[in-house]
Amino acid sequence: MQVNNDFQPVIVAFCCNWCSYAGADLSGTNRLNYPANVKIIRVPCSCRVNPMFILRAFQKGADGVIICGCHPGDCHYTSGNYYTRRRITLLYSMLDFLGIERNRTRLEWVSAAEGAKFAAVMNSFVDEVKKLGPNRRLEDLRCRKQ
Amino acid sequence: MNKFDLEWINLTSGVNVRKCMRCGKCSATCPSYDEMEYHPHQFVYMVEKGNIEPLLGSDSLYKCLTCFACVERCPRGVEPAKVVEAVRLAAVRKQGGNHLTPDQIPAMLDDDLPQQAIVTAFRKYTK
Amino acid sequence: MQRIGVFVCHCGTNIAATVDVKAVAEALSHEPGVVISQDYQYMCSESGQDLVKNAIKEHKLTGVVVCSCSPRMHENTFRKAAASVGLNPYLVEIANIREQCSWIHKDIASATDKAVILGKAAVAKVHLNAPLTAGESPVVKRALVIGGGIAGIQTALDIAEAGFDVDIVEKEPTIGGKMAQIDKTFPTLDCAACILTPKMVEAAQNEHITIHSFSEVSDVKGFVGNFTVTIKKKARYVDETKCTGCGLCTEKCPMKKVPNEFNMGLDNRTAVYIPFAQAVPKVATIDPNYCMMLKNGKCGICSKVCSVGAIDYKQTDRFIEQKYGAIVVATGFNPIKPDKYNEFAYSICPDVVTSLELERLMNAAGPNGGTLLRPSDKTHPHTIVFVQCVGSRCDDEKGKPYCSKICCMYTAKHAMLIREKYPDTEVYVFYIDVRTPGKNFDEFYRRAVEQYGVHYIKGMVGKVMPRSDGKIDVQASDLLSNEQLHINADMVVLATAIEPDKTARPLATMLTTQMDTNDFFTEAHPKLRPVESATAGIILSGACQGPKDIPETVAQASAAAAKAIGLLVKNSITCNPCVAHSDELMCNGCSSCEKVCPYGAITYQDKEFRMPDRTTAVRRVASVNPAVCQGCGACTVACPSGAMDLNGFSNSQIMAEVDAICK
Amino acid sequence: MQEAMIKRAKELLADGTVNRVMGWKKGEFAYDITPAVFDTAEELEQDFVCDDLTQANVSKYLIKESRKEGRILAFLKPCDTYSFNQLIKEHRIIRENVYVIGIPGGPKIDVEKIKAKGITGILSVKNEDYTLKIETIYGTETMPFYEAISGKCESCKSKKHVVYDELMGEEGDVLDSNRFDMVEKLENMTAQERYDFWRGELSKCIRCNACRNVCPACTCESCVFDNPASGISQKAAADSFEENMFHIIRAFHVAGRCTDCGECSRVCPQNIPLHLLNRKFIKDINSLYGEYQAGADTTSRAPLTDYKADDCEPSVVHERGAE
Repeated sequence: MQVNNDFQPVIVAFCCNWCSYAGADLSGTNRLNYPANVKIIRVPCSCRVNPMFILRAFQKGADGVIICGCHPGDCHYTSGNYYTRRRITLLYSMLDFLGIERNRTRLEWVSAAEGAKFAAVMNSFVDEVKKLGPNRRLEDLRCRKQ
Repeated sequence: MNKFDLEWINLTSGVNVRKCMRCGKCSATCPSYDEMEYHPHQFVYMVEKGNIEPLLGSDSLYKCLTCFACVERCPRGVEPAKVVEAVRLAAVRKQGGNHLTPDQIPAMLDDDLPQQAIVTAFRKYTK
Repeated sequence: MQRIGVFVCHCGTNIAATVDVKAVAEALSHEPGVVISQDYQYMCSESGQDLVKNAIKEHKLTGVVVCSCSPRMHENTFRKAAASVGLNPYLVEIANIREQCSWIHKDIASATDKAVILGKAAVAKVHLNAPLTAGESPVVKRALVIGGGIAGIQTALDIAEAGFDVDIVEKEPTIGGKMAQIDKTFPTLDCAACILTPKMVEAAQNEHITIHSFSEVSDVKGFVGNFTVTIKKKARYVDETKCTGCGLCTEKCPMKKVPNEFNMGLDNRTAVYIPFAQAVPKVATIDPNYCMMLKNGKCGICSKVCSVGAIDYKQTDRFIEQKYGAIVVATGFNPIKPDKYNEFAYSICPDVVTSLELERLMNAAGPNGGTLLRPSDKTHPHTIVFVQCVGSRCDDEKGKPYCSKICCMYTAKHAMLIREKYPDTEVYVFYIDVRTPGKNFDEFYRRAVEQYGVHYIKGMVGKVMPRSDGKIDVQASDLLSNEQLHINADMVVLATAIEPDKTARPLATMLTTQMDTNDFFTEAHPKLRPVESATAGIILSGACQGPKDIPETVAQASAAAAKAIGLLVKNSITCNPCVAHSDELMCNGCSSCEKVCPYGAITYQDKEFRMPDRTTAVRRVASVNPAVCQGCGACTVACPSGAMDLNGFSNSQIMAEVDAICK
Repeated sequence: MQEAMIKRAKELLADGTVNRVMGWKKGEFAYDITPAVFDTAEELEQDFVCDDLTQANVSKYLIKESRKEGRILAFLKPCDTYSFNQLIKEHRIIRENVYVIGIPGGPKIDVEKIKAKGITGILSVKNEDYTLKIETIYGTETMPFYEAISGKCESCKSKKHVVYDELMGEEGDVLDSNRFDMVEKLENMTAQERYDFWRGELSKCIRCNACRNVCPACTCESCVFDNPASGISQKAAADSFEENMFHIIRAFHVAGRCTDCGECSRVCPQNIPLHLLNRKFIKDINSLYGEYQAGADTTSRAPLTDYKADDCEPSVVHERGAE
């Protein structure tokens, strides 16, 4: 087996059940590739994503966290993603304020019909995080691998 | 037609000829249609099939007015005029074959010859 | 101690081709709590399910992880299987290793690694799953149908047939929709009005059906079984209960120069009008944009001539609120306006018309009384050119990327009818492909060519040039003979693409249903649930879901009715048990959660608590109504103390997944 | 002012309007002014203090006090009234059980700033015509008043009382403050500089929880950090991540609810400028979602429990200024 020294980031993607998770399924159905670094966690709505989960992911070794939800106005629960948008904007702004690389975090709207967009978003996000290298500014040294 | 030229045409035109759905609107809209041996939709089709040789030798290359009516009206965004232009360039650049090769150059060099002249000559001869 | 079973599905080669399923099963067998880890060809098959069931019984499993396709596909299958052998269905978790793993990755090593990690996350989550019991909520036995075209009418009739009350909301003054405007129908050539208007009358007379014409849905609240809908009844300035539809007002109205939208603006109507003779309800409507009385208070003739005193210039929009158990969307379609295509000269030449305009021109109730005449000079056209795919199958912003499906057939119909009625007229049809899948469809098209001598030409029209002598020069290509044609035409008919009605997008927002990028409603599953939306209780009927012809629309309308009836016959429906709950000991009663709850499911009460020092204290605490909560989780993040949590997606479960993925 | 307050408090105790008084008294050291509850006129006469060193915001204490028998008198500075109002909005304080007297605010003196001048063994501090006369065990020292103004008063946002039953002294106005200057300065740094700055500050955190315990917005019955089920509970910051996380989550939990009273930074034994985190949120909220002052009223929706359909996207974070 060939040894691959390329940095393989750990990417956690929170996807809302109704739009983005279905969009991710659709990109699978259409066989649209994106890197295996992305692991998806299903949540009922993007507004279920607590900032604690995002920090927890970084603590345990994630190099990037992305949240995907229905397009504003299309939330299955009417308004969930509007709250998400405010919460996550402020949280990301705060992480940026603390000097955490802003490209490690992202929020995207992906509808159930946008399988191609899902794959494109994941490809570009993985590229961004690869450019940044491993997360060092918001990691828990006790959780570092090796 | 070799594969290299085909790729070169696809690259320089920036056109994905596979998007064509064969509606023929490009030819329907072409003001030079009657002058042409090969019509815009044939350019697209033949490039897609790799059949470029007849195009390179055809007068049709120079009948295209580059009015872009076909580009404007193509429902699939194929941009046939750009394909014609790319084939035309492929033909033009082949002509003469009067390129200098690097190993021909040392013999021609002259100590008094300014560097700039050599470079200018390159430009002239490679046309 | 947890006893967890892991079941890895091959899905034939769908998973097994890129994921080493045996290695996944092996790796997961070492996870804490896992007592059995197996792989199988098709886990969702009868024998696959038996494998799971037997393992649950044999190993006394307390949790099940199935590594298979998306939970959106088979979560319910495996939950039911578990329940059938006595394991709480909410102790089953799915790891999605098909749609989100094997189908997107090509490299076996990395796909297998990922599948293992997804499996570990599911195992970590299932450790924390709690058995949940679904509650029940009552079903309001009334359905709402939005849109009163053939789709809406058929759905309403079928629901009413089953004995349930159903309301139709139609934004126009009459029901009937697009089909009412059509002259003949393909492939049988029977008259559209003759088959539609009896249905319209039937709907009006059915005791279970209430028609809200000239009305719109302005607000939707609630959830499946219990929607509360606000309907805006727009002011029509005529008392519907009094108007007899005698039409005297429309005869006497002095404002006669209003473009008649029913005839596609090809003739005029009066400011007070009844759209067409068979309108249902047959009630006049005053157009406030043209009525002189409403605009400047001068006139009032209609009021004077009305013998029943139905005219009411002071009428305003009214709002009514009604509860429904199911909502059927039947908002239909519209042809696009081809004015962006300058090459077809639609906006500068009156003799270039769209197909729907041609329907009106040929209709006996149309502007010319059924005689086909050119709109410009009212002469008989001798050469007519049809252009297919105008705005359909377009990659640019002017058109639509999809095939509009119905154009090939109605153009064949038009061509045939014209050749039948006016044999001296030459008809040319420029096509890219002729698409005729459907019963008797291709035969119909062949008849147009073979019996009626319609000239079908493979190629597209490039340019339409109106000339000063009134003729139209049509420049087109004939791809098969490889020549450019110039046809001297009298009329050009554009088969324009169809698009969803403009009201669909805001409606989708109100209904919290999904749409695709073309604004067609998205069905719950493209193959297996094509008439339901992903939102429970919202059902799709007709062309709002995608381009359809009349028989398909009617078929889907009846299917939608069946789905609605299936819902309405139930006295109660099982609620989603994955709802929020609040830990009263931690709740501050600060009302943050209440403010973000979209359903008003959270209320507060003052409760007495025993304090550690044996005193009692009264505190304000939140409680969630599980029948109303839909489980979005907005409250869980709004809650600063962490008192609010969500069943099935608890803080600890999601963190366990995060940990498993990042490990 | 102190005399007038004691006099008025005694009157209200005597006529039965209130049965207790929330005020301040001297702590372990004379300059340590600490919140206290007084039951009798005698106690007031003896211990009640309100001077230039009295900084503490007493509104948080009223959560418990307002749930006891009878009614309590509370003296609130302008900044304290915002906290008080916010707690009413969150149903934490029972308004009827508190009689609020608005008193003039600062500028108050921060004894730490005096100590920073090398003055120790402080016995008392007096303001004489904007010169501080400091009695110490080593003799008398003086320093200019303005050099000892407390951090939270230096960027005072308002001298207006947003809630009171009666007012002592004159009513002031909402001020144009410079409170976002430091936040802005940090924003203009590079990410690396900001990272270094915050590492330098937050690594000093000893997780004494003083910031949380004093904060009038942190009033949870049970804090997530004390709840073993929350998954993030810890008693000590064992790692740089935890130092960061505690303060990020705390700031997030009070975002839109923090009135910017500045108590967190005042009580921090390590002098970490924690208020900057809260102010960052306030500044973001103001610029992205419209001006909002928590505690200014009791009815408006807090920015994080509200939304507009055309709110900005989080990409504003990615598109702005220095990386």
